[in-house]
Amino acid sequence: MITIVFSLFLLTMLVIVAVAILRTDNLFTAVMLSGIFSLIMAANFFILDAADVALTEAVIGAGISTVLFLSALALTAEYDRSPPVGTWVPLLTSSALGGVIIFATFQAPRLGDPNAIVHKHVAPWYLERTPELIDVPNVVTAVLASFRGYDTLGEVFVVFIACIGVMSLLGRVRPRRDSIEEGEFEKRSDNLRHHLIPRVVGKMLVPFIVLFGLYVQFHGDFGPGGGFQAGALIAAGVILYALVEGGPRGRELVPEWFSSMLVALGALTYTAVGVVSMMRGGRFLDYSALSHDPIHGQHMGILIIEAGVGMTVAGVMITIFHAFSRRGIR
Amino acid sequence: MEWVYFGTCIAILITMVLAVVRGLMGPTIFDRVLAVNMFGTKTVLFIAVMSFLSGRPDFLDLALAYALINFIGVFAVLLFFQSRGVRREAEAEREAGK
Amino acid sequence: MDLLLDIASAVLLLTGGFLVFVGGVGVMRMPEFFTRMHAASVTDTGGAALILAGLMLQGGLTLVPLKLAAIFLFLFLTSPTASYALANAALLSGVATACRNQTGKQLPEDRMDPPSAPNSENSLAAEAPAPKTVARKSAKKAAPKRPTKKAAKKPAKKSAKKAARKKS
Amino acid sequence: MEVLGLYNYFVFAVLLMVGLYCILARTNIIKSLIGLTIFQAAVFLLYISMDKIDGGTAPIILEGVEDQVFANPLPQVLILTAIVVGISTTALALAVTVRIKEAYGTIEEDKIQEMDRET
Repeated sequence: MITIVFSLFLLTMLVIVAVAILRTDNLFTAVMLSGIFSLIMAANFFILDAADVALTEAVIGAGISTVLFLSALALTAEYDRSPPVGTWVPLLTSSALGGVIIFATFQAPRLGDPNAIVHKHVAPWYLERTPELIDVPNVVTAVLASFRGYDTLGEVFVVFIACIGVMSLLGRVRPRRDSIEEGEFEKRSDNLRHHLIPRVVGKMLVPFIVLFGLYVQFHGDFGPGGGFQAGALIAAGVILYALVEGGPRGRELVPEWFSSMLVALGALTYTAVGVVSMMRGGRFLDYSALSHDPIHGQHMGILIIEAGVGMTVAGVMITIFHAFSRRGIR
Repeated sequence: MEWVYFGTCIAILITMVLAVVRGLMGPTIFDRVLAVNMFGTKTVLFIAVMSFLSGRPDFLDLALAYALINFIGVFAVLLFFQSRGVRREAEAEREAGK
Repeated sequence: MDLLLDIASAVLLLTGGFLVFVGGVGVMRMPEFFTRMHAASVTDTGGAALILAGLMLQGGLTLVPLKLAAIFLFLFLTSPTASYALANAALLSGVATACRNQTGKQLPEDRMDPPSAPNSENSLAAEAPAPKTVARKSAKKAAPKRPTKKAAKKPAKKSAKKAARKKS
Repeated sequence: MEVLGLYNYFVFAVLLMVGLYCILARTNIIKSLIGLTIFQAAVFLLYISMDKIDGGTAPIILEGVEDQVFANPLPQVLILTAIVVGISTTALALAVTVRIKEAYGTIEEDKIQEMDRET
C-alpha cells in the first residue's frame, strides 16, 4: 500500500520532468533536468525493491551522465536553435505508438502480483539455489557474476570497445595555431581554483569518495554494490578532483596511460579468471574449479571478476572524461 | 512508528515536488541549479527514511552515494557555467581579431 | 525505555519533516534568487539534521547509526560548499539582489517556452563572464585581482563587449 | 483500484512517447540524445516494475529471518549492466557529436543535411 502511494507521486514527477526536458530550448537546462530525471528514476527503483539498480542509476545517471553531457555541451552549442520541425507527424506517430502500448498493457499483471508469470518459472530456482551453490547473500551479485558470468564478460567488452571508440574519435589533440595558447586558456577557465572553499572541500573529499567506492566494490556480496557501481564511484572521485583542480592537474593525478591500462587490465583479469578455471579442469568461467571447495572457489571467483569489472568501468569513465576535457583546448 | 516514517516521507515528497516546480519555473539558470541541489539532498533523506520504513536499514550507503553524486553534479554545472564565459570571451576576441 | 526512544525520534522526525516542508514552501514563495537560496539552506541544514538524528535513535547499537552519522557529516560538509559556490557564481554573474543592486544588471529570464522575441539569442550571452575572465588585457597585466575590485570594473567591460559585438 | 496497479506501465508508455517525440521532432543532435536516454530509462522502468512482489524486499538474503519473500533478481541483473552499457554508448554518441560540430560547425541535423546536399 505504501509503495503504491509513493510510486504514484514519483512517477507523475517523472513524467512532468520528462515533458519539461522535451520543451526546453536551452540544452544546459535540459541536461540539468535530466540529472533530476535520473534521481527520480533511482528513487523509483529503490521503492520497487531494486537496491543495486538504484545505486547504479544514481551514480551513473545523475553523476557521470551529467558530467559527460556538460563537457560535450562545452564543446558544442548550448542552444537548440531549431524550431520543432512539423510537430504533427512526430506527435501522431508517438501518440499512436503510446496508445498501442497502453492498450497492450491492460492484460499485464498488476504491480506486485505474486502469481504473475514472471515469478513463476526461472526466478525461484535462483533464489533457492544461490545459498546452496554460491552462498552469497546478495543474489543479484551472484547471478551477475557467477550464473551469468559469460554475459557480464560481454558487457565489459562492450564498455571496453566504447572507450576505444571515444579515444579514437577524440584522440590526440593538436591545438590549432590561432587558438589561445594552452597555458593561458587552462589557467583561466578550466578549474575552480580561484574559488578557495570549493577547492579545499573538494580536494578533502576525494580520498573518502574513492574509499567509499572501494567499500562498495568489496561489499558487493553482502549489500547493494559491485564492480559497476564501484567503478563509477571511483571515477566520480577522480572527476571531482579534475573539476576542482583543472584538466592538466587531473591528468597528472590519473595519467592517460594509467587509465587506459586500467581498462585493459580489468578486461584481462576477467578473462584470465575464466581461463584459469578452464585450466583447472572446470568449464570457462566456472569458478568452482578455482579451489578445492567449490563454494570457496565461487567466492574467490566473484571477488576477482568484480574487481576486474570495477577496474574497467573506472578506467573507461576517467578516460572518456579526460578525452572530452582535453578536447576543450582546440 | 510506522506512521511517523510515513508522514516524514510525505513531507519530503512534497518538498521534492516543490523543488521540481522551482526547477521548471525558475527564471534564471541559478534557480535551476539550486533546484537540482535541493532535490538531491531531499532524495538522500527520502532514501534514508524509506529504508527504515521498509525495515532494511542496511541500504543507507545508497543515501551516502546520492549525497556524493549530488555534490559532484553541482560542481560540474558551476565549472561548465564558468568555462562557457571564457569560451564566449575567446570567440568574441577571435572575431575582433579577424 | 523503548517508548521514550520512540517518542523522541517521532518528535525529531516530525519537526525535521516540517522544517523540510517549510524550506520547500520558502523556495517557492521567495521573491528572487538569493532569498530562495536562504530558504533552501534551511531545509538542507535544519531538516536534514533533525531527520537523521531521529533515525539514529531508531537505529539501536548496530552499524546503522554510524552510517547515518557518516551521511550527516557528508551533507554537513557538502551543502554549504555547494551553496557558497552557487551564490558566488550568481552574484558575479549579475543576478540582481533585492536589497542592493551593486552588480547592476538583472539576469534576463529564459523561460521554458520557446522565446518569441529574438532576444533569447543573447539572453545568456549578455551576462558578464565570471571574474577570472574580466578582460584579457587586465589578466595579462596583473595576477587575477580579488573579486570585489573586479565588480567595479564590470560595467566598463560589458560596454567593450557590446561594442565588439556591434562591430562584428 | 485496477488501474492503480497498472500505473507503472502507463508511465512507461508515456515516457516512451515523450522520448520518441523528442527524437523525431527536434533536429538538435544533443537534444535527440537526451530524448534517447529518456526512451532508454522508460524501458528500464518497465523491466524493474515487473520484478516487484507484494511484501517482497530486495533480493539480499539475511541469515536471521526465515520466510522472506524476495523481489525477482533477474530483471535487476539485466538492467544493472544495461545502464552501464547505455552510458558508454551515449558517451560514444557525444564524441561523434563533438566531431560533427568541428567538421560542420553546427549540430542541427537539417543544416548538416543541406551542407551534404551542397557538396
